[in-house]
Amino acid sequence: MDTLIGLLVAAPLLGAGILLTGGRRLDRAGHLLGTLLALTSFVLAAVLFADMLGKDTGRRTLTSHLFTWVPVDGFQAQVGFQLDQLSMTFVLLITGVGTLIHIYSIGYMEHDERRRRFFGYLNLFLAAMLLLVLADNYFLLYAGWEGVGLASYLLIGFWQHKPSAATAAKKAFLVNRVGDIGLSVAIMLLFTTFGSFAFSDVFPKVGQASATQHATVTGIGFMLLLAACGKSAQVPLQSWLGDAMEGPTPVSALIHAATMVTAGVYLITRSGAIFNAAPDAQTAVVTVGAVTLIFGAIVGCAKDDIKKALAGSTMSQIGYMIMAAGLGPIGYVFAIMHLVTHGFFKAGLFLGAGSVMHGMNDEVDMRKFGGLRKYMPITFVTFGLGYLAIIGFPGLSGFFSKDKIIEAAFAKGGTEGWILGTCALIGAAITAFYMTRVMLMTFFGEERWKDGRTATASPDEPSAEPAAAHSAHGAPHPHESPSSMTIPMIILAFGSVFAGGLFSINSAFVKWLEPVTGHSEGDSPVSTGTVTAGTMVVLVLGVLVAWLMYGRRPVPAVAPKGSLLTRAARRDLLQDDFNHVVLVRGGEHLTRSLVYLDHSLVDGVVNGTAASVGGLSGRLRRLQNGYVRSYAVSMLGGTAVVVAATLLMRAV
Amino acid sequence: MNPANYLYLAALLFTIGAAGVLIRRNAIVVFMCVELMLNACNLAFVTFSRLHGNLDGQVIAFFTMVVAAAEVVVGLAIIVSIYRSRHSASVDDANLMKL
Amino acid sequence: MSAPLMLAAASSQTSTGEAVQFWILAVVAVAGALGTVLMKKSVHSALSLAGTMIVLAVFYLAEGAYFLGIVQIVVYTGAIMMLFLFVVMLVGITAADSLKETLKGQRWLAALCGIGFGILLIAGIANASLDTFIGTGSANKADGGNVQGLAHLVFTKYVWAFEITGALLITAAIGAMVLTHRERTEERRTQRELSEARIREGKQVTPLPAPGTYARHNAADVPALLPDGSISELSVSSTLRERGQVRDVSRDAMQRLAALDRASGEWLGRRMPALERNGANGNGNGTSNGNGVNGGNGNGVNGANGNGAAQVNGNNGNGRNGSGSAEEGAQ
Amino acid sequence: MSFPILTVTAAVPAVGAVVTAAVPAARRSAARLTALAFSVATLVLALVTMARFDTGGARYQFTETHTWVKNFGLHYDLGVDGIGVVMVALTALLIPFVMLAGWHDADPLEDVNPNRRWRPTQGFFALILLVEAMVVLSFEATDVFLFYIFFEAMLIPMYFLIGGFGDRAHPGGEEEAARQRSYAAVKFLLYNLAGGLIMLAAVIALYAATAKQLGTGTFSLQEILDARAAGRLHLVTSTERWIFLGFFFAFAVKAPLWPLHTWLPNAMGESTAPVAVLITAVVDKVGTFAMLRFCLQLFPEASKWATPVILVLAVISIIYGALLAVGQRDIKRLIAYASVSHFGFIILGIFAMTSQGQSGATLYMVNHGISTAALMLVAGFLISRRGSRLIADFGGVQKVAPVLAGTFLVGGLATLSLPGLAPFVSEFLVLVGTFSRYPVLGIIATLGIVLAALYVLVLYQRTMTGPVKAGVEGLSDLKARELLVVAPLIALLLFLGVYPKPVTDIVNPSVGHTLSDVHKTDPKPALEAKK
Repeated sequence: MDTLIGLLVAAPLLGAGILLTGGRRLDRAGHLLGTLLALTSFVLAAVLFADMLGKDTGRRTLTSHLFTWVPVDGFQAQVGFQLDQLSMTFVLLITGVGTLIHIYSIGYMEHDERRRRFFGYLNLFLAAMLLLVLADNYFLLYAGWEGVGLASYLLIGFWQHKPSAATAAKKAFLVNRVGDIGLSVAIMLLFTTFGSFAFSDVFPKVGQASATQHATVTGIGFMLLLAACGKSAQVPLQSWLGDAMEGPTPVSALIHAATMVTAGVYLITRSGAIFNAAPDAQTAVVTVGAVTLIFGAIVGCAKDDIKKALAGSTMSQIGYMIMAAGLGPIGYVFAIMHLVTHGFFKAGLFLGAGSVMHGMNDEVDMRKFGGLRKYMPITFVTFGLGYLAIIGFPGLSGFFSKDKIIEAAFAKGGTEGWILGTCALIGAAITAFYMTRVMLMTFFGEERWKDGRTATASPDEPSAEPAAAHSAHGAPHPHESPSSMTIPMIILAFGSVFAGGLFSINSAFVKWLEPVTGHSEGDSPVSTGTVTAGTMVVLVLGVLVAWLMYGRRPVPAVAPKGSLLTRAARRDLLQDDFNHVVLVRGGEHLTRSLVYLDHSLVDGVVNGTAASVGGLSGRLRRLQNGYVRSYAVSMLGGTAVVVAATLLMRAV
Repeated sequence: MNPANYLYLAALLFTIGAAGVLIRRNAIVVFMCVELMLNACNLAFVTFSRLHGNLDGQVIAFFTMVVAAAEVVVGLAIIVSIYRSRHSASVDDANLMKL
Repeated sequence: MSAPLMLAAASSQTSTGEAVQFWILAVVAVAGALGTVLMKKSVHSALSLAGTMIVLAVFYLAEGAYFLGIVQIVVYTGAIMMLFLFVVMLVGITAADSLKETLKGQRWLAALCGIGFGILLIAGIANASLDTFIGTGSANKADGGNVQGLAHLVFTKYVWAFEITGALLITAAIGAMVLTHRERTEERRTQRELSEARIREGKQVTPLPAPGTYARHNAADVPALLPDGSISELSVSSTLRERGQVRDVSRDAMQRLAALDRASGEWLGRRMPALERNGANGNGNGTSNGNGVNGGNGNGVNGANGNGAAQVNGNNGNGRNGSGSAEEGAQ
Repeated sequence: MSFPILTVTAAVPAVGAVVTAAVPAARRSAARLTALAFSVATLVLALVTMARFDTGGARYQFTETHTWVKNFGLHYDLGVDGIGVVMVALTALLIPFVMLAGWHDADPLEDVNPNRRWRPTQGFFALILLVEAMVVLSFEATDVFLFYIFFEAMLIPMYFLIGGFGDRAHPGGEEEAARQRSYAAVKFLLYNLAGGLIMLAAVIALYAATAKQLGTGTFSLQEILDARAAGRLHLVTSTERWIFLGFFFAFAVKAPLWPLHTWLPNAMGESTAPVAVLITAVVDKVGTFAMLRFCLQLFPEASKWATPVILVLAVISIIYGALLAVGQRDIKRLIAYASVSHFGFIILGIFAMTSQGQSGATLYMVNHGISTAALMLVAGFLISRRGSRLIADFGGVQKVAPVLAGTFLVGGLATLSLPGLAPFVSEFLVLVGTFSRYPVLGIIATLGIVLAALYVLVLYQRTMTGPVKAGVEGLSDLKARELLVVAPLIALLLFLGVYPKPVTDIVNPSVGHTLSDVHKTDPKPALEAKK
């Protein structure tokens, strides 16, 4: 059984290796191979899952140690896997959704000449992500952590000929690197504090560590939070996610909605022991979560680009999870639960969006959609189910998970509890609003794409999505996507409908994860009923407002100027501009001045010395005038000096 | 009188000779000044031999004279040949001893 | 010799006679040395140096270094200084270098170093304890005479150095020969060839004019006079011309001529203005030419056996000469 | 006595240099193959040495010692510890790739007639072999003076390699290129000579000091260490510090450490890519290696005394080099400044005085050698194709030469130390080692990894991605020979990134010895410390 864990990672890694080095001869079968290997690892996961269910709760954790990676005496980095319920959940999600998206991509990337490479990257991502969640120590986790970063870099920049894509990829990687500083510093702190960074060594000791050096543990917590912010696009490191939508839609679905961006949540939940020991860190976590969930929601409201709108929503949903994870044992389980359900419906939504774009010559501006429901029914239905799920429509999976989080927020207790709860509710309202907006602008209303204004952007930015390659530019003629694309959507739709309910049947999910994360019912000042009711109210409110704004009145095909807030939100609440002004510009000036200094000062000193020596020797040379008598003078002077010296010596 | 005065005189002559070497431009005069210096040395030697009561000083002075003679012979020959080649006996006209 | 004996032999004062002699001759020696350095003409330098050397010889004798004293006179004053004089003559007596300094700061540096060095030497001697001396008497007596003593040393203790100096002297002699010897490369041209060459060149086919023609002098340095009374440079040997030792007598020759005419005119009782004018003319010419020549050789006149020249034309021409030489000096 | 494998390892390339130089002018390919054969032979020998190195055994192994000049205590002492053997292996490993990459670099532009006795190709390869011999010897020498000799002698062939076979592609045109080239060569020479002379003074001072205390002065590392161990030798603090500074200055110039780094960008920028690799990946390593072997072992107290300053300088190098790399317009200079940053990491690790730091530093030397070689050589192929070094002249290469772009990316990712590639391990070790003793410096140094990502990705984006620039369309993809150069390096990067154990096992014991020399032990984990 244990060996299977290794294979779990190995399968997609193998795929990546073959596909990336295989050369052109693999072009025909490459995508199938990639998909097959993804499927293999899903099957393995399923087997392991079945096996795990077979065992009783206490002894479900599997571990397998492969080899020692970096042995330098105190510092022993192992390559070892640990498969417990938490990892299992992720493995299933990753391999499952991953496989679906592989299948989807077969259709979606059909006309891209570099499809083989695309699947290679996807496999690489699967391998890295699995490594991340299976690692039994932080160092190996870090490897996976950076691995997914690389995969996301490669996939965002997949259409490298688009400068925007290349820039977005670079940005994503850099911002993630900032987060990685957090993780690496955290590992160093762990090493210097505990002498190890393996989960099994660290977590038991955290308790007494927090007694002796509380500050360090809190510091570790903060560093892990920084890492999580980077990877999960939380404020203040969220800016990359929006741009990441430059990547192909399946990538957005898999990496930037379902799996990778949730790595932060995984990290925090995994490090639950540390956070439980560092309440200040937890406060920071919930704050970040709450801020991001509002922030993302607001951004989501303003975007006209359907993928960017969804990206905003992703941000805010992850905000929910982070907040929940920050709540401690009350929230961990629900964080993960929401993560899984979100994985389903958000992936579904993205795939739906992709399908819509597929039919609309890669148009992403929702203002140029409208009334598509009769042209692409399947997409409409699946997308609609995803929509209902995300706004937390009763009975769908989103309802259960999000509701639980809101309850947990209140259950935190005290004013903190109230604040968080309110934030969560507001978030829910806004979620309902912007998702309804997306829904209405895309599938309802009059067909704004009819008036010939074609989608595909100006020639200087050539069409990104290959789907457009076969559809003649001109008035788009919406059509349903091929089955290879619709089937995954349908499956995901099922997931987004039933997953939540399934998990909540006599709180199966809680029981499942409890042994790993622990669970405690907080003492909520408000009853579950009231919370649910409140949720329903704000939900209806949000939907209603959205319908009033976009359902009743026709949607202008050109974005109106909008209020100050709207304009700010369209620009990611100016946070991006802030980065640009402070970091990019500042950095440019700094480097330029440094280059100048290095040339003029550091190098100048040296060259100056050289020049002065040259000048000096020139002067001395003039002293060599060739006149015997002046030489004689110097001789006599020298003799005089010698005599004087001798006399002095004798005198002394 | 103390024979040391001879030494003072020798020192004085030597210095004068040296100054002459430095000041004069005519090679021949320069040479004469060199001779003067040599003679000053000789005087010192002789005086020393007197002070110490042995003749070694005189012997040295004797050798000095011989060497001086040889030197003068060669030196003057050089001067003559230089004068032939460049019609001047001024040491400043031969300033090729530089980079 | 052993310390007590030395002390016994040691005395601290010389005889008064020697003292007196020293104080007188030392002044002379220093004066000679200064003369060597400061005299403008190398001949004078040489002579004053010779003086110094003789004084030194006397000192040697006084100090009991009889052999050296004689050698000093014979070798130095006799041989070396004469050699110097030869060379001076060879290179040109009158090619005296002006004492004007050409190198910047050379003189100051020289003075500084010289004085400093002198002070140092004197200081060195002063703080050496030289209050007593033994004197050469005993040493001279030891071998029965100064010469024997020296010989004894030279051929025993210093024989090696002696041999070396011998070798050195030979080398020097050969060196001098090599340096001064000039190899004749081409065949000497015969008189015939020379005359042919002269005719080929076409200038000065006839022999050069002899010096002294019409000049009432026939010394080698008196140029012949041309019909207009000016001198003919060609009649004087080029060496003299080089040295500027041409003695110009054109003016007083013309004056004598004029005087003769005047006298004869008075005696005949007729006046001849034309001739006077003519004479004036010639005079003018003569003076102008003479000026040129005098200006040219003024330095020479003062430079060589100058007083002789001064006697010859101690008139206003000489004044010009003086000014001319002054200019020379200034140049 | 046993087979003198160390001498032979050094002798083979030396002989090879002579033989290669003797190849007649017309037979260029013959010269190339000869040189390559000799370098490969050296590699084999080095690997054999590494394989036969007994990790549990004595500190210095395969030692050879012969008295050279008795009166001056000069010995011909060779010997390698774990660090030395690894460095020798690295050198021997890189040279063949350098040669393959520079296969045609030195060929005369116009086809010269064979009877002309002008043969740059022979000279080029002979010089490379000569450098290899010198470097190997300086890694092996355990006599201070012997080391000094090779440390200096290595400059001469390098000088000619830089000045004589420089990069012909220069924005300023042919003669500007020549001027820059000679400037760079002279700068390189003067900098290193200055360092070397100061070191010479220090070496002599060391001799005098030992002579004063031991009676007979010696240059032998072993003797000095023994004497100190026996307590017979104890340098006066001030003396020790001065001598240490003398040594360290030379090594810091060679390494190069800020602010003595300015010769590196010129030298690497103006020389051809293979020579640049030779400079940064092989020659400069001698500096850092010598810090580890001589500074720490000979002057433990002074090293500890100087540590704070050196660490700060190292951190400055890291950040400064990275920032300047971001600001460069010239690919090669960018890589050069990146190297400055990396050398900062190495020195940081050495003077952190922890086993992680020093093992990491040693590993870093190896990994940096390989990764920079990969990146620089690919960059060289790119530059020689386009005939320009300016980043601005490239763009969209990925479209026309995907393999080239891919290898370039891998090299870049190695440079920014991505996990799974070799440099990550060493860099993290250095950081951990530093952090465990100097947390603040550790954190500042960690910022370096972001900057590294910045300059690498910016370089990649500007050159490889985006629409295809004019002048790039024609670029051909990597040829077989070039792949033969790059592929093994990348494979090695991957292998060492996943399984560095073979190297660390050899290095760790030696690092332990060095640490015991300076009487330092790793700080205990805070938790145990508290208890």
